[in-house]
Amino acid sequence: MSTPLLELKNISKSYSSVRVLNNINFSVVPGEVRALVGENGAGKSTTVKIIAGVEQPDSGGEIYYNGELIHKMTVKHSLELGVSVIYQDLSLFPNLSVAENIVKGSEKKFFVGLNTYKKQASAVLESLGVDIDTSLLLSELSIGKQQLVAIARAMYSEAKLIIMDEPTSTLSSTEVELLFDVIARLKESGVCIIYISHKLDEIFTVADSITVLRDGEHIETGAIDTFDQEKLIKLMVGRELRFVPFHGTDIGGSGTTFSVNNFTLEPYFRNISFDVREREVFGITGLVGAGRSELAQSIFGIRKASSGEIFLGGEKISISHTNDAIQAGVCYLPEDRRTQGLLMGQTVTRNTTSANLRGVSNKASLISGQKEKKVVEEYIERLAIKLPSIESHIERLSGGNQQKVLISRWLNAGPRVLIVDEPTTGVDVGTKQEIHRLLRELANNGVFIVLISSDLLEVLAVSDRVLVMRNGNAADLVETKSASQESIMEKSLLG
Amino acid sequence: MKKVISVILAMLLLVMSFAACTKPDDGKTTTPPVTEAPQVTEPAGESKGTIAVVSYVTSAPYFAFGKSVAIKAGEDRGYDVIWTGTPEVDTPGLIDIIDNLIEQGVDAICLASGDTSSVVPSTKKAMERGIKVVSFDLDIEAEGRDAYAGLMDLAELGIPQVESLVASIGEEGEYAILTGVLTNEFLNSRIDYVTEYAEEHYPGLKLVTIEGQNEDPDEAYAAAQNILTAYPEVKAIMSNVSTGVGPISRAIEDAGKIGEVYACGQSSPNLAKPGMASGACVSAILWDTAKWQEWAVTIAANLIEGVDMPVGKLDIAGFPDAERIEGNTFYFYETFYFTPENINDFDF
Amino acid sequence: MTKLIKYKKREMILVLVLLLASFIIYSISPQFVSSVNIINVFNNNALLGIMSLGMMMVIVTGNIDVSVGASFAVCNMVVAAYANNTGGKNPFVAVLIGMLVGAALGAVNGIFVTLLRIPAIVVTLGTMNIFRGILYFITEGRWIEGLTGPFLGFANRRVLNIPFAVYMWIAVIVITYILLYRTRLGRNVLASGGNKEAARRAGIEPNASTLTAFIYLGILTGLAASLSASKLGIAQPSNGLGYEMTLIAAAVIGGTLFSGGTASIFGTFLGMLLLGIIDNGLVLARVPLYWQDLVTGLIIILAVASSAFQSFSKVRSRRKTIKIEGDPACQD
Amino acid sequence: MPRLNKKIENLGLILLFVVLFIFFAFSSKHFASLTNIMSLFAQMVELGFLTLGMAVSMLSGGMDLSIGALGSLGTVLLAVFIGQKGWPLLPAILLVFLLMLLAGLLNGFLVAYLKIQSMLATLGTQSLFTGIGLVISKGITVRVPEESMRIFGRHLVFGVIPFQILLFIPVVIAVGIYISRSISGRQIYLVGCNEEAARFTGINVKRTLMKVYLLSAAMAFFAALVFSSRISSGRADVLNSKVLETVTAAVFGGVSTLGGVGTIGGAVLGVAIITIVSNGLDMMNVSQFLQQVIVGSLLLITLALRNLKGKTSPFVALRNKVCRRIQ
Repeated sequence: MSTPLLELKNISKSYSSVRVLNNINFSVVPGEVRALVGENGAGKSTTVKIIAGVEQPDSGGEIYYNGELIHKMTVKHSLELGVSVIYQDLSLFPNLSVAENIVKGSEKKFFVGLNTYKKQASAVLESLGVDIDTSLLLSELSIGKQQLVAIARAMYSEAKLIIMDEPTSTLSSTEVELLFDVIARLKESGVCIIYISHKLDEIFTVADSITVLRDGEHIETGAIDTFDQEKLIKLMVGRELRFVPFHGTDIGGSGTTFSVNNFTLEPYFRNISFDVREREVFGITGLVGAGRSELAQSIFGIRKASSGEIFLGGEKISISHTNDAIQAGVCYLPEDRRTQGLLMGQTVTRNTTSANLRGVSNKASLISGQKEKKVVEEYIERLAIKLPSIESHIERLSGGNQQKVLISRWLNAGPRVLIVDEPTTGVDVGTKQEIHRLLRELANNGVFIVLISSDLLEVLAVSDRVLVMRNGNAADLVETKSASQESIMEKSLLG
Repeated sequence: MKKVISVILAMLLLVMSFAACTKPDDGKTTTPPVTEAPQVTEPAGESKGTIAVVSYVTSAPYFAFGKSVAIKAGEDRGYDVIWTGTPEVDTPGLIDIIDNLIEQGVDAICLASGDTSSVVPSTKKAMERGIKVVSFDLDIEAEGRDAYAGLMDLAELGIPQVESLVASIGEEGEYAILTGVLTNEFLNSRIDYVTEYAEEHYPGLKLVTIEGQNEDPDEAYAAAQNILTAYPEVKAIMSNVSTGVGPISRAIEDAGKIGEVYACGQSSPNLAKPGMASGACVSAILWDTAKWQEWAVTIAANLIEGVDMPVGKLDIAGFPDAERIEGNTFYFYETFYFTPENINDFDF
Repeated sequence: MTKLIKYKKREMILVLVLLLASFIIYSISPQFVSSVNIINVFNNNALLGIMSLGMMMVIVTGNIDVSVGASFAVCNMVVAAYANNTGGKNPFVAVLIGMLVGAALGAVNGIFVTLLRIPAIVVTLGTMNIFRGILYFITEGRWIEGLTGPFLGFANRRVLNIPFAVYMWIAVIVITYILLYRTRLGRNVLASGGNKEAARRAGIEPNASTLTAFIYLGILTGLAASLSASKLGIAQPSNGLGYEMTLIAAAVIGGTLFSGGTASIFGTFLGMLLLGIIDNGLVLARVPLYWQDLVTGLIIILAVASSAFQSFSKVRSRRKTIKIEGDPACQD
Repeated sequence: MPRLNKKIENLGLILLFVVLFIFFAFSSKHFASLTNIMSLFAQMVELGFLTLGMAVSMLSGGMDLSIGALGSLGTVLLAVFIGQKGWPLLPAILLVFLLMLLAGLLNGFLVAYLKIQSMLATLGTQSLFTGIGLVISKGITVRVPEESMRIFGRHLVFGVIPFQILLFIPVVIAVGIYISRSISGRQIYLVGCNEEAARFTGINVKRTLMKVYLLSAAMAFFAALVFSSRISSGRADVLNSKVLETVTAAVFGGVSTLGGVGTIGGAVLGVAIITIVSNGLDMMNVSQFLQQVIVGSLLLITLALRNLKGKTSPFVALRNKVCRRIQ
């Protein structure tokens, strides 16, 4: 066994009394592809940040690189040692050119040769088999292409250890194939890769060994063949848990529907029509860029669809601004929680009541503190939100609790239609279950639910019918009882 | 709790910094060789009262030069002198300072205001409290002051400027005026007198334009250059403020128009020296701004002491041709005509 | 060519506005296009032009400096005092001293912003009063005049009929271009302005970029102040009043965004030129004195409104996610 | 916990005000006289009205630099209508109020509909409003006869209390309730915090920003009303020098320049502290130049201390960094 490239010895980490990592020990050797798996909140991101030097472990933790003890792993130090991280949010520079993004962080000279960068960047992209014009601004690329730029950046820095955090979340399957060849090539040249992903099938195709983390503790590390999917999920979740299907019963009860007729907004989507029956959760899925969020935003009034009507319970409603939508009872939980949903720097109370201020104000239309307090406490209890106090700032809460606050914001607005866009990204499994149960409960109480999600397992388990979108067109409408994950994926790719 | 402690901490720091600055400053940081006159002077004997000298822009050299002279004049008469005013043009600030002086119960306020009427309500309040109000530099409305310590009649003040223009370019030709802040009434009224007097006495002189600069030498330089290009035949640029001639002369020198175009009008002697040396300026006028403040303090002291100052010729030490005109107006008629020959025996 | 048009749309609109304004002025007074006047316009805006590039660097890091007028006055007086005492013998040393003092004042701002983590506009609001107050207190409003020797007027010495100050402006434009586009330091400033968290993860210390930007603005202010003292032979403590607003206007009209990350040297140059042409044009076009402020205001609004139309399509959301380091919320 | 936090912060400011009051009362015998206290509060009114307007525009994430120039324009218009044209008080005041709201609409249009950065748009309109004032008044201070506008700035109710304080207090309460309790007031906070998220939660951002700049124009009107009566005249640039002072006062009172954080009560306390400092220092005859230095350092000290809560103090962080480098 060659000396381990990186060894973590009893690494712990806690943030103001919340213990996030509890005495992690594992090591990786050059030329190995190690999958790091675990649910959200299991401590994967923190481990990555400690290896990359962005965070420091609590005292007592030791990091060995090529066998020697690293006293203080700072960001600069880890970059010099050849650690390169592809973060989930890509952490690139939208205002710089592609060439610069690839080179950033590992330039040697003080003076910068933009054209030498261009040449080097194009060379790396060629070796990746990707052709992107390196003089373009990064913000002009699609998210998928940006992901490839992040990968090229890691390769350019001749990293010995590359950590990939959810690298395929925005890639098409052809691009995923490409990534796997690159990983294979890197492996042969002795580069060690730590691969983090939720997609178990990917892990079994690319990883040599797996380390499982759960609730901040190291559970088990072993070669790939000592695992199968069943055992892995059991280790990850620690209890028998499969997506409990929440399919509805006697759908279409009194026949009233929420229907959308040939909605069009070039270049995002064109003549999309669907209707949601009573007590039904209607799913919409498809790859990134299929136009799902843009469709939802035009229904909700953020964007102006060029044509199409909306009918709710039979009568036509016209929405030109988000306020009209909310008055008519149409609510939308946005996809990008950080910039479109959360009101950072404001209290949990203000985030909860922001959509229905009239509801918490007294006769003189002045907001009354007690009413707000009552409303917030009601939802904290109903959705079991864990938070220090209702007056604390929203950014102090964990991802799952933040999402629950946003959901309670829309419940407080008395929705007749609730469109949720990727409701469970970055949310721990427990909260995911609760959100699914809540959606089904709302549907049963007469709220028309539209679930937009690219997580096929979730779409299959929760929605009754699924509209598959591809490049802005309605590819197919599928009954979830009879469909399987493979058939839906196939439709969203080939159409 | 930590919050409240931090606020108290802030106050302690604050108190210490006040204490440091109210004591006559000992061992301050490097003080250049400027005569360090502390604000409030305590003459040996019992002081006869306090005279405040307030000006509307204390950072302008026009007023700053007069500070030590005004304080000394007050001391000689046995008064404490408070020399203050707003650093930059700030009318609300100026009025607050006047109100605070009233509350302090000063005996007299000598005031140079930016315009004739904005301070009148405050000065009337002072007069009701028995405080003597003497306006200087720009006279304010008569009901708002006990006396105007002036140099000469405003109309006549325009005359030396025109004389300086005629001395530079003769009785024909185009000339431009470069003035200061546009809302300063002392400047605006003087421009009117200049143009009236010029039309009356020298019809050959033609005013082509009036341009503004906010007492910023760079802006004055640029304005002068623009005038030179916009009006190729202009013969002279008359400065309506004491800081204008310096930059105007530089502009004329750099445009290579020495001898063709002349800087003239108001200027403090030191600023005119380079221009006179290079020939860009052959005549400038001004008055002794420091002496003007001394004149105001003298009048104020006389008013406090009830010295009788009949209409007509007055004999006041240091002011040979002082005179009182009806309407509580006092002039001391001392203007200077600077020429390349006599410029060097002035230094302010 | 298409990339240039698409990418530099804002600057194109600015050029159009400039040409329009020039044409109007030209039609009223033909001397506007005379070589003398054009050189005058450049010469009179060279000092502010030099400083506007420094202000652009500060705004790129997502900060603002309103104490630049006060720093200008301090450097102006210090340089003039030195030149006065040494008879203006060595202008080079005088300019160096000006730049050092400017750098020191810039460093003070930079340290306060990075260390105390207070918004830059508030820090510089405080230092503006402190610098100006101390300068007034020490100089008590006295000015320094009658500078002599080689120091006097070297800023106006003309080579090929172009004043030295204009060459300095061009030199600073080139230096800023190299600094921003050709050195790692400049790229890091742009990077940390664009995505602060990503910059930290790439080993770039965002605070270092902020400090660099403030010191660079300080150096340029010192340079401009020394040129002013040499050009006029006078220095007074109430110099530089209101400079900060003009500099911010020039940089932002040119396309530098307050949210940081985007900057345009050519745009800032055009912004300054536009403001310069307005001042010059008002005199040449014989606009009566009292109408000048009104015309200036209208032109600024028109220039800004037209470039706002151009970026109407992009919904520019101000990403103001307040990130608290090492907080459980950032775990997901 | 911004509300609780803001309560402590405002308490701290009140405490600071009281301590300053006591300090000045001891250090100068004229300070504590009834007339000076009344004149102290009267002096707060103009800066107070302008700071209310500035605080509201800062809460919405912008900064209305044209508020001073608009106020000056207001004094010119009042002086022209009442002084030169001799209109009776009420119609003149109403007309000027409407004209200034029109100016506020222009600011709102530039920022909300054309999406121009607030600081830059109001920089343009500042020079525009001053220009309009100059054209109307030809640069001369327009006189108003002594008696006609006496009530707003120079009238002592019961011979003691300046009328403008009785005008200022209700306006502060009204704006305070509007901002902290009313629906559109809450929407101003949310827009200032994150414009995009506010749009997603159903707030009409354009209409909210229009309200902000109308309110700011209304505050400029009140300042113009009081000040033109106090100087019984109007001048095109008389209040322009106050703009940066209002930002200092608002920031001192806890209003953040990033938007979404701060209270009206805090901003008014900021004004009170800045006014008492300048009044008190005047009483102690401290040079105006030094007063500028003191206000500047007071701002930095308070902001630095306010930032220290919770986080390790920067000086400690610096020390650690240095030690790490030495090892």
